Amino acid sequence: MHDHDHDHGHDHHERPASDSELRARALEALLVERGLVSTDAIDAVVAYYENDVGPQNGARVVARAWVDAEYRTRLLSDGSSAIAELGYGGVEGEHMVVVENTPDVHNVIVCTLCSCYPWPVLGLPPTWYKSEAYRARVVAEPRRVLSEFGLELDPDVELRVWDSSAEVRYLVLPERPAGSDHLGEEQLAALVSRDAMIGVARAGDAAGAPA
Amino acid sequence: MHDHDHDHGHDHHERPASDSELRARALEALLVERGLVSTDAIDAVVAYYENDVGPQNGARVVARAWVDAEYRTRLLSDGSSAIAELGYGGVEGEHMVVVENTPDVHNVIVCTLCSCYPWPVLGLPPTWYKSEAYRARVVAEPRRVLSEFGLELDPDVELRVWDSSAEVRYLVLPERPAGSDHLGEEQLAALVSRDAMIGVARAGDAAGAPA
Amino acid sequence: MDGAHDMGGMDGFGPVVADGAVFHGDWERRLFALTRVARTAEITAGHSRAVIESMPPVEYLEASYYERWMWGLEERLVRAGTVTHADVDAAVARGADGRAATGMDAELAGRALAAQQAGGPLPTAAEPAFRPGQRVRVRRMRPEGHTRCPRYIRGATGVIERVHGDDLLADAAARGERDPVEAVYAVRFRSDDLFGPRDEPPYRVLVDLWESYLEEPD
Amino acid sequence: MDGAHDMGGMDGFGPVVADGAVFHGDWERRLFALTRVARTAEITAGHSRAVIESMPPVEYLEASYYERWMWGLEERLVRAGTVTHADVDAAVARGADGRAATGMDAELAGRALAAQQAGGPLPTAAEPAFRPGQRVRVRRMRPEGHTRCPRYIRGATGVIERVHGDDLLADAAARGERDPVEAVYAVRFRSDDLFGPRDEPPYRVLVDLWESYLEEPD
Repeated sequence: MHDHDHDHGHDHHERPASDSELRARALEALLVERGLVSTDAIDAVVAYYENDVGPQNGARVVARAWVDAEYRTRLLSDGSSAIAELGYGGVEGEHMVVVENTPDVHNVIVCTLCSCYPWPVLGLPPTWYKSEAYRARVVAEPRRVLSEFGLELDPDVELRVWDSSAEVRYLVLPERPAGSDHLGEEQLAALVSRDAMIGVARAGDAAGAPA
Repeated sequence: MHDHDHDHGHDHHERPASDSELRARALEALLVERGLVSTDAIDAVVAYYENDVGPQNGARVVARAWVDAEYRTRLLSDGSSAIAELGYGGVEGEHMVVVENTPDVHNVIVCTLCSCYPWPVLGLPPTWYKSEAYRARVVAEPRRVLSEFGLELDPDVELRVWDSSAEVRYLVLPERPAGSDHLGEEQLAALVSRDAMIGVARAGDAAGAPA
Repeated sequence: MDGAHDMGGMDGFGPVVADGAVFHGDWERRLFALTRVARTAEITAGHSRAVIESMPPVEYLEASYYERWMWGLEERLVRAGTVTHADVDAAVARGADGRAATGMDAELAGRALAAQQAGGPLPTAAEPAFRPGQRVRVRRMRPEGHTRCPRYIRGATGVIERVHGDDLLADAAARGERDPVEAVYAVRFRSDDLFGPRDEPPYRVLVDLWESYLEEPD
Repeated sequence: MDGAHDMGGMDGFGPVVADGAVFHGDWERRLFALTRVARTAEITAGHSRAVIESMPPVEYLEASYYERWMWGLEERLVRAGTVTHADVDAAVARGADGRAATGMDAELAGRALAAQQAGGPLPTAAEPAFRPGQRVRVRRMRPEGHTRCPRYIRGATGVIERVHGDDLLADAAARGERDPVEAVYAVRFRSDDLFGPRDEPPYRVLVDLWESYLEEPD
């Protein structure tokens, strides 16, 4: 990954933010003034996605699966129900499939057509996940993309790229880091990054895209 | 065809012409000042494509084929040589293939990847030929596109869309208009429009895109 | 429609830029929430993904993710007759700012919040035409409207990995129709069967596809 | 590379706009001629189509045809070391104008003019692998660099319509290589085999393809 754009050519995301911001604020004002939406409703939704939803939820699911073999079995056979056991569910996570990384198999998630993402367990998607480059490239040169994230896979590992093109959402169950036997569930959850649950990093790695 | 753009959304060709014009003029000045190119060379090339090359050339080829059956046979079997007989040839027309419209077969030309076009016989391409819409649509919904040009084909006519994706250039030999038996070669040539030799119009039709 | 949004396998977008931010600026956060609330308030018309895909290609590519959402929200408000583009232009011109506006509706707030937590998994597929392990081919097509069958797999042969369940075909949903409801599968493709031999070791791509997109290979 | 330039079958560009003009403004005419003269003067480097295709997608789609040429010309002048982007920026800043510049070089003018009239047909194919009437399939691929095999036919089966002759493979030409020289064919496809059944009567699409793009069907 690079944190700069091409030399020759403008950065196409540097469209004046102020115009969009002004229009977004005006749109909100217009709908509130007309009584069609309310600020408390907007505030409630903002707070929900700010506080109740995020990768901390997915991390708890992963940690539970690491410590509870029966839960892990349920999680892999019926993701939606097992995730609901921990109280997570809702929009963009109605039908969940959990795919397991092992020493032989590595999974990574994308949505090439828009940017579908499992909101209840991971929150809203990071910018890189929504980028043209990620959407275009990870199905066509996934090892190169993973390598740019600092993740090098052995050539023998079966790499599986999941394109979320329907109403199913995916969560990667990363491998439990070596040497984590002494850790409790909460400590284990702290090792599970958002990027590990998308599949562009390993659990316990410092690597991955900056949050 | 429409001569206006979408309502909601900017016209993406209305990028300030002045910026491009200023840069083009500056680039020319820079190269002339440094003695790398010369204004007489630029003028000579401008004059060549302005005066010596254009659809009038293709029209003479077509008219000759209409009045001379042996020429027509040579034209269809070896386009480059037959066209050279009339003195036409050169860049973007080195290898010419002529395809014949009949009551049963209609041909139309495109270049989906850039805008390849038979310069020696048709001159430089019109804007619509270079447009995204034409390049995208004529291979996928050709009858609808032809209909927008005012050309309705019988459903039984075999429509053949030629995508000029290599170094071969195509010229359509249109059908000779009915009732043109009394006309001489020069008068016939006057009936042959550029659009008829691309295949989006018939010879003798007033229809087709405005020049 | 086969538009600029269909990016799988495309080239020219450069490297993945390391930006892990979920929002850039507070206005994106509020625009996201506004869009969710507008859905609950039922003041929009049209299918959100289909509308965003109808953006002119340059605008789509130029826009950031939430700029696309904003474009789509405004368009769907206009289609519903809730506002006009001129209304929004006028609101911008007079400097209307949602931060200064206040309107309370506890009932709407409750419903909007509940809507975020609603929904459940797809029902088990009633009559799936294909079974796990079966070879299938993706139909070649050029859909006029919205579809969830990406271009990079058209005509390719793969294997049914799993049957997810039954769901309303996305193409029909975008047209406002209620059927067909049909099986959705994860289909597994070998990378060679999509993109030919590459300089990377072979891998698998798994794509979720409605039954209508699939056919039996020759 | 599979970029924004590869438009066959794409959607979202609206109707064909009825503009029959060859040039919009005199600067386009002179820019066209300048590009031709620069080629004769051998002051550029790189393959013109490949360079234009390397434009960032938004810029490519936003640019008019001769704006793309200008972008490509400047880029190839820079790659040759003839000028720098800063040189051009400076020339723009000081208002340099080709209309005010005069530089005569009758010899270059003669060569530039002669170059427009040069060239001849492809040599007959020496060892074509396929014969007219034979069924062929377009390889699935994702080329890193320039190619002349458009996306909309990948994986489709067609029939050899004619053998045009031998030519240097465009992909290799763009890399500055001199081989392989191989047969180029017109390949005929049924519209159904490209895009599935449509609401238009079936038609044929004929695409010129180098032998490397083709394989025998199963």
